[in-house]
Amino acid sequence: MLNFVDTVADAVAGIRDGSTVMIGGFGNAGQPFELIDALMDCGATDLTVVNNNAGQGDQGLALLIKEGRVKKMICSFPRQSDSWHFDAKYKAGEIELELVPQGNLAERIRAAGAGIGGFFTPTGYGTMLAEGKETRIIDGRGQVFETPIHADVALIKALKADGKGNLVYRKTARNFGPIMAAAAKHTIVQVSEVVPTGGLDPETVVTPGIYVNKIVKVA
Amino acid sequence: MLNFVDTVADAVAGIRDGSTVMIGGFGNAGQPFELIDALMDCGATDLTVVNNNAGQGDQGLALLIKEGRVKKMICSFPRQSDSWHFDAKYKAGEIELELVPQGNLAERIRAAGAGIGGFFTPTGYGTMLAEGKETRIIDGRGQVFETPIHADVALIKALKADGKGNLVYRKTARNFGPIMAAAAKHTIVQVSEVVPTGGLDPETVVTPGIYVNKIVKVA
Amino acid sequence: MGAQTNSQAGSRASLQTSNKALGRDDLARLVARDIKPGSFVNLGIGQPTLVSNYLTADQDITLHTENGMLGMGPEAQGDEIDGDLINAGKIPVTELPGASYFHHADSFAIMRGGHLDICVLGAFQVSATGDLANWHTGAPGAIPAVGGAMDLATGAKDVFVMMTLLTREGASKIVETCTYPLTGVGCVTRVYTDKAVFLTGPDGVQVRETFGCTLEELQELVPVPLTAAPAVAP
Amino acid sequence: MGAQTNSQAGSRASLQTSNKALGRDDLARLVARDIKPGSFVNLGIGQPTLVSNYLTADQDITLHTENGMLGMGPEAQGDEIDGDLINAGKIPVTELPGASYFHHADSFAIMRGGHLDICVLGAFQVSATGDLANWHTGAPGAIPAVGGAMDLATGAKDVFVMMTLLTREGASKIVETCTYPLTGVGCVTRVYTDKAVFLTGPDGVQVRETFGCTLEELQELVPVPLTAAPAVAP
Repeated sequence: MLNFVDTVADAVAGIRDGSTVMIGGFGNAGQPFELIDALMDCGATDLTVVNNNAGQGDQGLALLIKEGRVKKMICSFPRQSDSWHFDAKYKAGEIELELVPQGNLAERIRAAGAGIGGFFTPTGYGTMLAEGKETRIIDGRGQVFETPIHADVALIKALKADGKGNLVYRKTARNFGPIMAAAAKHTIVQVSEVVPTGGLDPETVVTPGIYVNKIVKVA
Repeated sequence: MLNFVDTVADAVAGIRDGSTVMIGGFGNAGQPFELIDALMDCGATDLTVVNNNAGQGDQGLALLIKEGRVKKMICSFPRQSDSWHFDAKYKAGEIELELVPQGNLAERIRAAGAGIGGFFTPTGYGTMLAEGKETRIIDGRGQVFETPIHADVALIKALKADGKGNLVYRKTARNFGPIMAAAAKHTIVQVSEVVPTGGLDPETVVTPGIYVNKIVKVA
Repeated sequence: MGAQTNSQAGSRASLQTSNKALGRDDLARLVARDIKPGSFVNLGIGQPTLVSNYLTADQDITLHTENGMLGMGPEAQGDEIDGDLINAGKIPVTELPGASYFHHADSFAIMRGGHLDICVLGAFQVSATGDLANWHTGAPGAIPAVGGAMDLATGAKDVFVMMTLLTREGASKIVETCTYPLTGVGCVTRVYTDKAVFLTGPDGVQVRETFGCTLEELQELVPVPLTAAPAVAP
Repeated sequence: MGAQTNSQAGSRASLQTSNKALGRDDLARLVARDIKPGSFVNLGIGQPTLVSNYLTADQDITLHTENGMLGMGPEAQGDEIDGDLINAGKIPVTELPGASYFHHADSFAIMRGGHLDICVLGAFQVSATGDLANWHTGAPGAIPAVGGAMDLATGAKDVFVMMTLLTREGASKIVETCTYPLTGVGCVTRVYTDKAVFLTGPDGVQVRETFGCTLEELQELVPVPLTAAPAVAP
């Protein structure tokens, strides 16, 4: 069921301790900052977070990590010049890290949404990120078996939604939004604008409303 | 390299005997009839054809089959009220059939374009279409291992192309075009209109030009 | 025609909600009323398509067609007919406000990823444990064609079957074990027939309501043990 | 600065195409000239990004950025800066006519499906058989971060590496076997360094041209057997 809610607090209400939460965005583009802040405020803890990175500076995901609310990160690029909160937790052994090549991260999220039980990919074959994983040679190429990444909740940012929950994005802010929306049981979206049903060209919808559960407009 | 050609004959020139040819379309929507006619005229034979169906009536793919140019069909729904040419060849043992559930057909084509070596899916598990295939239980569900379907050539129909080969489609005629364009080594597209580069909104491009090799405008 | 569609009245005490077997349209109306508001639904080719005639605007049901669309409207008439806008049965249809188009892999991802609330399919046979056979007679020389049946059967959250209970020869299509080639294993959750509505699954076959027969009379027709379903909202 | 970029002159008889080692910009210019017209290219973060400064309009190169765009233009300046339009290094960039946007799985499908003609990457080490190490020092306590490096290394048709030939300590980065953790196995086809251009692959390491040194002098620096590449267009 699709619901339009008035506040980001309403949007994240119901996220439970121990949830796996996907958070969209690559760098600042597509990061649902307001929803992340609301997740911070709502108190849910013991979270597994799926994001490309592991927080930057003193905002958003970095603060969730600083406050000890994240038990595990699944990401491709945790280490950045300003990822000090993750770095500190990691070095202290207080956060678990599943490091995933970025394309495997995207494809595993896509697989979850598409009902795929797992897939073989050449990415990572022969590297330490394939250690312990099933491998096989397919058409002469070494390949690694990768499994879907499902989530309880996705927090994403889009440009516009219509009354049916159809979404369009803006430029490279699209990134993880469409695949995370499909991979999570419950998808929460912050948008800049809500347009009437019929206000989006059906040819240009990127995320169909079937993947969306809650929408909140953020100024 | 992208080439704009003037005739459908130029577009299909170079398709060799023994090729695997993907043909877009579902029913008549998105069927590249003019390209199929040109394939008929160019004489290439011993073809493996990937299409959702196996030809209808006395046109297009049905004629290719009638003339004995197709040695194998990979499709999900060959039998229709007017699939008499396929039916006759099949009953005479003169054409090979690989019957694939429609979603596996789409996902296997998508896998080829995306560099996936194979994947597990619940579709078909426990049925005769999974006989002889590798299976495993994943998260309590029986799943079947399916492999990518690659092609030498794809023949597809789009609405518009720009100078970079970016494509947009029209309504349900989109169907197999985008995934076949990515899965084939060489993608040939018939369009109704060619617009200048910059004439398509980058947010609405469905098939990026990287997947397109030849474009012909069909009146 | 009012009583039999008041399906919420289907209690253990009053399983029989119609004094005669249902016709195809009555059955379609019944299925339509059982679909929860806001659902995303795929209606299979043939008899299930009739269900769309009885969905109300209040229900706000979004129809999916596997060739690549959500928000499918009624069959196109006259000037509305557009060869680029067809359903899975290749019939020209219309587009409702809020529709969206996508390619075939994305469309089947919707089905296979478990995002559809309900699909409604026809069937040759349904087993006591919800196995479905609806794509192939298995007859020697028959040309097989499967389309999206297996994806729908394994992908949707709920798989509803619509069929006559008996074949023309009088055999039950609800069976202990399917003799026709399977479409999917243990996937059917509910079977709508002219004589009764059945709930199928790991607990065996329960009867929610009967049409023109008693549970006892129904049991004589069906070769698997039937029990009355607890009275619950559909 | 003309001679060393006339790379087509790199014959067995005249491997040395510059009388001094190349700077980073010279190397970027050389890579840019070696990219065939009409190619689709991904330039890795860091030194490879410099290549874009030397691509000409005539070449009609389309740049891919893995966060979801084809047709990426130069770095954004002043009013062009838009937080929603960034490259894989999170630097604001611009959009060229004919650009397109797509989500992350579609973007990596372009890389992983073998659709990019060339990617240009930095490296810690490249082995004689084209193994690449460029993502992790393996140092104890170092926090690993891989991003899209492994996808680019295994997916692109050609993987070009740009790096200095020697570490600060004077060790060759072209090695018999990588000691750093691998990014990909047997994936590198060409290595552009300040002292030479190497072709790597199953046949071992060939030298296409040298800068400021002879093949013999180069061999003294590199611990794997070097041969002169046959004279061919790049």
